[in-house]
Amino acid sequence: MNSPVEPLHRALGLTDSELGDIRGVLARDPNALELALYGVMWSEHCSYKSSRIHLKRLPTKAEHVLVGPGENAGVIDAGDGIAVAIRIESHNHPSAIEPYQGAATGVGGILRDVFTMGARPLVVMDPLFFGELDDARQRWLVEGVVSGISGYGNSVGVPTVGGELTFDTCYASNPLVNVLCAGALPVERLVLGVASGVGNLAVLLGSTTGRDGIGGVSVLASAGFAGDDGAASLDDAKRPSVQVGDPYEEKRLIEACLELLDRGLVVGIQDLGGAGIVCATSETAARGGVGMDVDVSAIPLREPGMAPYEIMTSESQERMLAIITPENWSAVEALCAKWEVRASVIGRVVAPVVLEDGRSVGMLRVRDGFDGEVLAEVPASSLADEAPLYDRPRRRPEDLDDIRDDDPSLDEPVGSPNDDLLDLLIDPAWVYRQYDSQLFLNTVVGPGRDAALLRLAGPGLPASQRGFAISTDSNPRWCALDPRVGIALTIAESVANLACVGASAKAVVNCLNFGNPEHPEVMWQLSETVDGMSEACDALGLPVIGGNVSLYNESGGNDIDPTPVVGLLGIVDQLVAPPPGWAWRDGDTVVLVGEREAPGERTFPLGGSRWATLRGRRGGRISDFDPSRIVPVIDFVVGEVASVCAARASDVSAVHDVGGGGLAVALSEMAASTALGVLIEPSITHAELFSEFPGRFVMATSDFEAFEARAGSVRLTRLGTVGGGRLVIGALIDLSVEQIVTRRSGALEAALNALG
Amino acid sequence: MKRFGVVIFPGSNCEYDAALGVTQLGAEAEFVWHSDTDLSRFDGIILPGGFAHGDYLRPGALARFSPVMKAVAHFALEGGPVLGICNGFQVLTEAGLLAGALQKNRGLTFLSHDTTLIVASTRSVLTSEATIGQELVVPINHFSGAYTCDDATYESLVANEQVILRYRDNPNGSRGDVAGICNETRNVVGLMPHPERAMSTLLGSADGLVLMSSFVSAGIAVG
Amino acid sequence: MNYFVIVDVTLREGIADPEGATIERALPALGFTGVTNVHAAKSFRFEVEATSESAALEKANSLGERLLSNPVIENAVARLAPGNRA
Amino acid sequence: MNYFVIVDVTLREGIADPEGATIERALPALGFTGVTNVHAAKSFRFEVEATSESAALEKANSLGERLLSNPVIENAVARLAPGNRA
Ligand SMILES: Nc1ncnc2c1ncn2[C@@H]1O[C@H](COP(=O)(O)OP(=O)(O)O)[C@@H](O)[C@H]1O
Ligand SMILES: [Mg+2]
Repeated sequence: MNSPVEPLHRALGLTDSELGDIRGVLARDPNALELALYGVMWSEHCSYKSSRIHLKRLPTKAEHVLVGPGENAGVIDAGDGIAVAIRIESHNHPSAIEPYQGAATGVGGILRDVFTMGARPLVVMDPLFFGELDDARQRWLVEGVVSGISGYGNSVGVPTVGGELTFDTCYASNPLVNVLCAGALPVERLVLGVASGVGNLAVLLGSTTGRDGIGGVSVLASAGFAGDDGAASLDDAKRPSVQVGDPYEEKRLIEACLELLDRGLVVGIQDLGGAGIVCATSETAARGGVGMDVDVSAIPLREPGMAPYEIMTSESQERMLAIITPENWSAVEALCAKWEVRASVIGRVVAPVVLEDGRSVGMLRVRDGFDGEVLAEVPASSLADEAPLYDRPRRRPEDLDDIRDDDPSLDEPVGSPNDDLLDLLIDPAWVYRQYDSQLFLNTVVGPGRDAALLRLAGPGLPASQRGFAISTDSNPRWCALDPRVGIALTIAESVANLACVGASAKAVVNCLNFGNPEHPEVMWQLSETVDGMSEACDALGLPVIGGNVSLYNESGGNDIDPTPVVGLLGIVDQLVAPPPGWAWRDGDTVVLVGEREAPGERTFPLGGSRWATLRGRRGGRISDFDPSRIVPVIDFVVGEVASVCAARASDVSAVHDVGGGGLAVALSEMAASTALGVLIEPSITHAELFSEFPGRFVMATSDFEAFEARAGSVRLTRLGTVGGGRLVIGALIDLSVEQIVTRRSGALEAALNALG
Repeated sequence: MKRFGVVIFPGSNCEYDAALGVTQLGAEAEFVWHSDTDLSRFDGIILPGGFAHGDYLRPGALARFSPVMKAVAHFALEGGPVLGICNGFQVLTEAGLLAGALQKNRGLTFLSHDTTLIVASTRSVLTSEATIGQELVVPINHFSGAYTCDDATYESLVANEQVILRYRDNPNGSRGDVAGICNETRNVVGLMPHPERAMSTLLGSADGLVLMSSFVSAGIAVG
Repeated sequence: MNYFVIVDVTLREGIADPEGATIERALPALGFTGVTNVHAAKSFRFEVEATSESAALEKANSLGERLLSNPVIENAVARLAPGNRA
Repeated sequence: MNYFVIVDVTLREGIADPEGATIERALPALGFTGVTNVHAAKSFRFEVEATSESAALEKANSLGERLLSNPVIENAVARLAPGNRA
């Protein structure tokens, strides 16, 4: 191309004013290598420069929180001497370009975040968002992403126990691939990514460093797709950023790192993710208040002729940085040799430099040989923590009121509710059948139900009868109409999902997938989301212990709908029997537990519902968020289900929360899981059939009187008695269970095999 | 107390599950690193599931060259019970200790779900306590589980009652619905499903107990 | 007329090849020395109906790029099968 | 001296080829007609140290048979890389 030569800092993604800031920090002009280091570290992806001022508003504290946001993963005390670490991250743009490898390396990255904390990764979950499947490219993306997660997750040996699957046109050019990982550790093994002890060694573990992923954080993750077909027409220049995952290397790296930690051979440990070596070395040094000398010539390379900036910023996968004392080096070397993991001393912890004004500053020095030429020298904390923070302009979308006024809640039912219901049924089994969900013999409830439930057990953990539960949730349809209330309702729904397996929610992690932060409407959505999340977490007593922000999810100037994804972690105190599940029994009474009507303007809001979206109606109102109505219901359900998990006698045979698709879908799913139908007795309107708002559960009991007595002031509505082969709801729905099963189980495969 | 060796290749990932399966039945389990060459202290050997050497090249192709495999072959020759589960089955076929080969599943995707197995022969260290025709719900978790062999091999497997387990609803395209086989002397067994994952109703099924218990009972020291 | 073609799908220069690297690392232990630079690749063999060799290759190349490979990480190149046989 | 060789690993006659069959089934939907008889295969490319071409091929063939293929279902054949380059 023959446009005028772009100044280097801009080519590296830095603005003119950021260049000025760098000059201020260094009190001189940066050289090219230093600029490259700032380019990646001050990228949106690494520095959170557009979101950080907002994220500060999230509540992060609770008694059981051992590690909150800011570390590689959040950690809670789960009891019995066991801590649980959890983190969620996005790998959106890489997956849009190479779905298999993008998703695979997303799994690899999130695992490293968790075992960095000393935890053995025990579960993965994968919230996924694609365009509608009537398009061949979307099907290619779905198949690639799912096989990438399957290929990496199964091979590395961590069960994938759940996720989300959303199809919406807003993701057609910008699919979202989020990955959550949780792991457990004996509380005393908890380690942080801190470098300390002048004279200690920084050891690079794992793969060789190649040119893959150079500039991934600044080029790929911190800019939108220019063309409106997303990655399909991405220019070749961005393509070398694709990384290839090697789960076999990662598996050996996990085992080697956990053994290093068990044997007390490391002082600190940090994964290499976005921005590679520069990120890991500057973050560990900054956290420890020390300096670090990095010898670029000591880093094992996969390709000849790599320049220092390439070596420092490469995002080659499956690498970790360990800080160790020199005395332990030979033990570390031997242990790594056993696991066939490469280990090389690439850096040294050095004392901070004392400046003229008396401040002491830990410097990151890049050298050619430990005693060789200094190629770059910058304060570690200026890279890791001192990127400029932006309070970008925010503006409520001007058309939002019009959109909200276009409310489908009052639509007359058109066509056949039977057909509508069948169209809403989709079983994601085609996805999760490709995931090993059972490894480690912990999975009591795997994918396909309300939340995953596992025994809190694993190699090296103290014995415990506890269980832990995880649910990932998102509702971009709600959040598009009202990001603040939408995320609050999403969190309430996630808490309800946990309740279905008897778990009380303990902590939240989030992945905020939004459009271009330079669009004021997007920043407004983000800010509202943070406030809504804070309100909900405060009301429900939940700390946010970690998260990730993915911006620039746009293509051709169109932003995705705001898509905050939450991952909730819950605990069951005694897990010795499986929770009831969805399989009601012949003759049981089916009960709606919780308020029938939504709080707020509309009794049965259809705005943002799957039913309305299916009909192309994307406007309207959503329910209010009223924790005072939700909390007592959830507490009751948790108590009922936990009692089953503790193997106490119970009349409860089934439980399911009313989620996506509303009451009609919840009843269909339960009918499908046993091949038993139900005749619903109360009269139910069309809106109530499909309306979505959290705080309602369908439960089945063999002794309604006893159940009612325990429910106390929680409102119950008797829906009917289980039996027969049909689901009948007033004059609106009359379907055979067979029809429901066939449609639901075949929907996804049918869409994926569609021709064209 | 009987003691079973659970072999770990780099990339194995069901070694804890296999060990739990054995200890749950009152026997001892000890991990054996793939470079070990002495198995004389064991009453039986398990090659667990996973992705030995990343399954690169072919599942089991690199693992069969590990030093421990010579010892496994010797152990088997002496009549010691050897069980290969999933990836372990693949390793045993690559090593020539069991006939045939495992190809990619018919649908070219990884499959993780319950299957119903039908016991086809009780003359093996894995099925001695079961009954012929017994149906067992046991999960599969594999990408390359389609059992393949030539006609002559298949006919002799059937004639010798070496097919020990078949799928009721063939999930992966295996020849003759084969889920598990044994060698001619019936002490080496391999199967794609995971019996060690079906030993507790809390986790869904306890139907694998009869298989694991047969194997543990078969344990004998091979001096 | 039918032509027998082979499409070789190889990893692009600079893309990590964990399979090749793993095989290479394993070789010395198996007694194979002096083998380096191992790369794993895929190939697809098929018959294609076309009016000329060059038309057959064009069709095969297009299939290679559109279906058999992901051009982001792989190269696909078609050639005629030796002796034009399967 | 170093020779660049390629070992082609193909499925034996009569062994099912689900990958080839799946691709063949998908073709018409993608607008590819007149493509039949699709077979998937693997190949391995490497450098081998040897004193002559034939010694290099012999070494590669032995590697192909002993390691790179499973003789129960696959054939392995070595050839010199075109132009003796990687
Ligand atoms: N991408 C996926 N990977 C694994 N499991 C999934 C995926 N998508 C959905 N599932 C599983 O399918 C079930 C239904 O998901 P979802 O519709 O999100 O449930 P809910 O409305 O109760 O939150 C859940 O158990 C979920 O974990
Ligand atoms: Mg969900």
